[in-house]
Amino acid sequence: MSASPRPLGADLARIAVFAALIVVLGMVVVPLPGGVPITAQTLGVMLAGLVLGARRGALAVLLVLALAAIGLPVLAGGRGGLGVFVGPSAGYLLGWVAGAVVIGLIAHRGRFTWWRAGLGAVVGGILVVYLFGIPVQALVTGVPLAPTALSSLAFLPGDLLKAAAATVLAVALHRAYPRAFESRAAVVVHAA
Amino acid sequence: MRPEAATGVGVACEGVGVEADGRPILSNVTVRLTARRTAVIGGNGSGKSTFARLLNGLRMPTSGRLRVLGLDPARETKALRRRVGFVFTNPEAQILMPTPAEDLALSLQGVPRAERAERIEAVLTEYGLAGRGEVPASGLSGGQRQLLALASVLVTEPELVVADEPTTLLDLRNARRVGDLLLGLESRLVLVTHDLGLAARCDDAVLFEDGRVRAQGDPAEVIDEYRASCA
Amino acid sequence: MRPEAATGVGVACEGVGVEADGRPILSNVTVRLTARRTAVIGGNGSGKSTFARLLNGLRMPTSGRLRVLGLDPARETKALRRRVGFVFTNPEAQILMPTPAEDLALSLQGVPRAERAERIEAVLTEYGLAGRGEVPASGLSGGQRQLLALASVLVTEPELVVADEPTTLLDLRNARRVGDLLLGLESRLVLVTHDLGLAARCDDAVLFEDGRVRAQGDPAEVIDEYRASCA
Amino acid sequence: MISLYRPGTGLLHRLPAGAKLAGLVVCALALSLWRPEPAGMLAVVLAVSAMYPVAGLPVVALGQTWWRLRWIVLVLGGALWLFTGADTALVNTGRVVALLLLADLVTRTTRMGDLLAVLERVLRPLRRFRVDAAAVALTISLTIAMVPVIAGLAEQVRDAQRARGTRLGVRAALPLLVLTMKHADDVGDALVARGMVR
Ligand SMILES: Nc1ncnc2c1ncn2[C@@H]1O[C@H](COP(=O)(O)OP(=O)(O)OP(=O)(O)O)[C@@H](O)[C@H]1O
Ligand SMILES: Nc1ncnc2c1ncn2[C@@H]1O[C@H](COP(=O)(O)OP(=O)(O)OP(=O)(O)O)[C@@H](O)[C@H]1O
Ligand SMILES: O=C(O)CCCC[C@@H]1SC[C@@H]2NC(=O)N[C@@H]21
Ligand SMILES: [Mg+2]
Ligand SMILES: [Mg+2]
Repeated sequence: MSASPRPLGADLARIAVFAALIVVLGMVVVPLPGGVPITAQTLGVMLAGLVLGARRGALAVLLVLALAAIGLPVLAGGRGGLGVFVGPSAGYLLGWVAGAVVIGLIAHRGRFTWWRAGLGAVVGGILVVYLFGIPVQALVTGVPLAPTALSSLAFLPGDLLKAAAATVLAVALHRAYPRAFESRAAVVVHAA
Repeated sequence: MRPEAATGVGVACEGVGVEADGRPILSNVTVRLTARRTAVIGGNGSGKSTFARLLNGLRMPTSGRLRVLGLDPARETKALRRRVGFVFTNPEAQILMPTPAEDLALSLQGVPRAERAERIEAVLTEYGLAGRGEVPASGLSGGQRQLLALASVLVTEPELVVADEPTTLLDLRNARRVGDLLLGLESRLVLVTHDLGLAARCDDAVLFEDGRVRAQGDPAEVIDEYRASCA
Repeated sequence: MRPEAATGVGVACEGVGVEADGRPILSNVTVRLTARRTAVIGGNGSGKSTFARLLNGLRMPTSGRLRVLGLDPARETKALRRRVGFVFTNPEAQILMPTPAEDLALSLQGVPRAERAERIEAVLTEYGLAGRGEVPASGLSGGQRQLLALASVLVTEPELVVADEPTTLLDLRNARRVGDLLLGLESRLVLVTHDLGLAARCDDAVLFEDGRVRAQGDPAEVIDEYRASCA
Repeated sequence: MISLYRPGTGLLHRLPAGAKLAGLVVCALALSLWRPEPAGMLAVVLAVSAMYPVAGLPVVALGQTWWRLRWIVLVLGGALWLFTGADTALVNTGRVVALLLLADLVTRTTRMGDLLAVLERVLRPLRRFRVDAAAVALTISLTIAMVPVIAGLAEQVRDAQRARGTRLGVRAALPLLVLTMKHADDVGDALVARGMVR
């Protein structure tokens, strides 16, 4: 979203539509009592990085956070509002943005292959997200870091499955609709 | 066991109603479809799609009694889905696999592996898609995509085919091809359509209006009634 | 300055070609559109949409010379887009804002704030959407959505309206309403359509086939030629 | 999508959005630096709760929020008790609850448009880094408009699968992804055609 030149339509639309997809994925949710739910939105975050790349993927995630901030129930289980940014899951939300960047950087480096996608999903979509999420959760709740990290292991099986799913899906999308991965210039042919 | 199917009643609706958000979408629908090919017509929002979706359990009646091929959709959903094929307007949503061959394979899961590849080749050829089995499905033209969607449904040999405006996005030639294909089926057909020319070629027609059946009978007469109601 | 516009040539194409992925989509298209309302017809994949998209610079020719309202789309894209309105098939993609009023406001950005609300009310009423300005656009019926999409384009008072199959998803009544609206416009109209009844009501018609212009002239004759080519 | 904002005319409703946000940030900082006795924290939680009726919000709203926080109170409180003892458990749980209640207060009393305006104002200085605040606002509205459309696409895909009697698991998301990306391209075209972007 740069000032001048103005953003290209295709770019902007993909960011917005992908953000909408992440919101829709929020309808799949397993609430956990600790205040940090298991949510299919992390699958959406991984896909955003894999399909849109670092910059646009991160912007799509930021957009979801902006919607939450202005009071829309866009997060898992219809939550939203400013509360999520001061609650136990705030760090994970930040981690989503950083994660999308890392995923994009890894997966879009060179030819798109399943192992790059998988590596990106695990490193960016799990490692980086936890790196932000766990310390902030410990900070907010006042529970020491070690037990917080330990309790977060509950997410790991699900997140590994989601990383696998994101990889399979991104590779399949690459076959089914290769245009989705193309840069904007190829999508809208513009005058100089 | 299935007296209705035996006596040739494909669909029997008695006082069927459907509600959504407390608002009635279908009210007191009572029809018996006995003809081989039935056209369903009516304006936007009149309830045609809702009616079509009742027929394979995508939607359940909130009141009344419904039997499709003698089965109760609410209790025998699985058996019903096996015997009823559904074709949607938008082929994009119903092509579930990246390539045509894989999409057909999904429908042919019951067929032994060795046979499957051959069957797929044969079907692709039959539907004018020879040699396109391995290309991305998104690279097919609109008409080809709808033909593939159709093929993936018909290859399972359903006893009843329900099609919800399958020719809307097609040109003259493709619309005719898909229309001919559907009307030429041996199985029963319920065809929701805005194409009155196609509706006229069915054996029976039902006209919906505001969630009610306004008329049923000879397609030519029902179509005239529809036209009159729009004027 | 704009001799062509002055002499009534809306669109002038000379040997225009468009390629994608090294494959020609349009080849050597040479047409002059001088009539007020031109229908563009042809089979799926024949290049109609590609041609339509040339007219407001959504797509650029890879060869040949193109002038729209006397402007060169490649160099005067911005001016062109202001003077050409584009209506797509699927209203869901072109309604960009959550509610009808906001969507109209987006088109009316140039109008002073005080006037805007009034204009929006007037337009909503004109298009049969009175009182629905603040409901989510997703809650409108298919016909209402297409009317809103149309309103959002026409409210900018374009000199040329390009519509790519705007009635495909509509029922008889809504299709007629949208068709009447478009054909009744004072501005120029290029109407891509599979609805040959609608095409027949235009002043001129162009038939595409395999990326080439196969015929241009009196709609009745061009339509006959299209029908013959499909048989 | 319905905003969590609840219309009203109370004191908090009339306060400018920027002031409320700034207040929230200050409170968050203060609460995280302050190490009070359990009694002090209890007083803070009660005071924040009391702001609900003061702001003109119905008592039901307060009840709802507390009810949503019940697990956090129980589980977090329990865990803290285990790891750090009763006093710290009370103070830390109280801090989290107070903050969540405060944030919820701001969300419930501030119109979406006002928060958007604040966001735009915050972004304006970023113009130098080529961030266009107006484009951000447009994109936010666009996303809100697209949520029901994408939800509709998801429903279409789910129906198609059910109709074909197949269970694809996560692979079900593939047609949804394809549809979504195609839809994005159509929206991009519309944005360009309607002159919103280059
Ligand atoms: N899930 C739902 N919730 C609420 N309303 C619904 C739902 N599904 C359909 N409707 C409403 O029910 C009515 C009938 O819809 P239906 O899709 O059956 O019409 P249709 O005859 O198929 O129209 P079209 O020709 O536009 O396809 C419409 O007013 C629609 O808005
Ligand atoms: N960006 C693109 N890349 C590659 N091929 C393309 C592209 N856009 C269109 N085509 C191809 O160009 C041809 C013409 O497409 P176009 O959409 O103009 O046809 P149409 O006449 O509008 O068809 P329909 O009636 O189905 O809308 C088709 O074969 C299409 O697959
Ligand atoms: O909705 C929120 O407030 C944010 C939820 C954060 C969930 C985190 S992200 C990593 C981990 N995996 C999950 O499925 N949930 C957590
Ligand atoms: Mg319908
Ligand atoms: Mg087209």
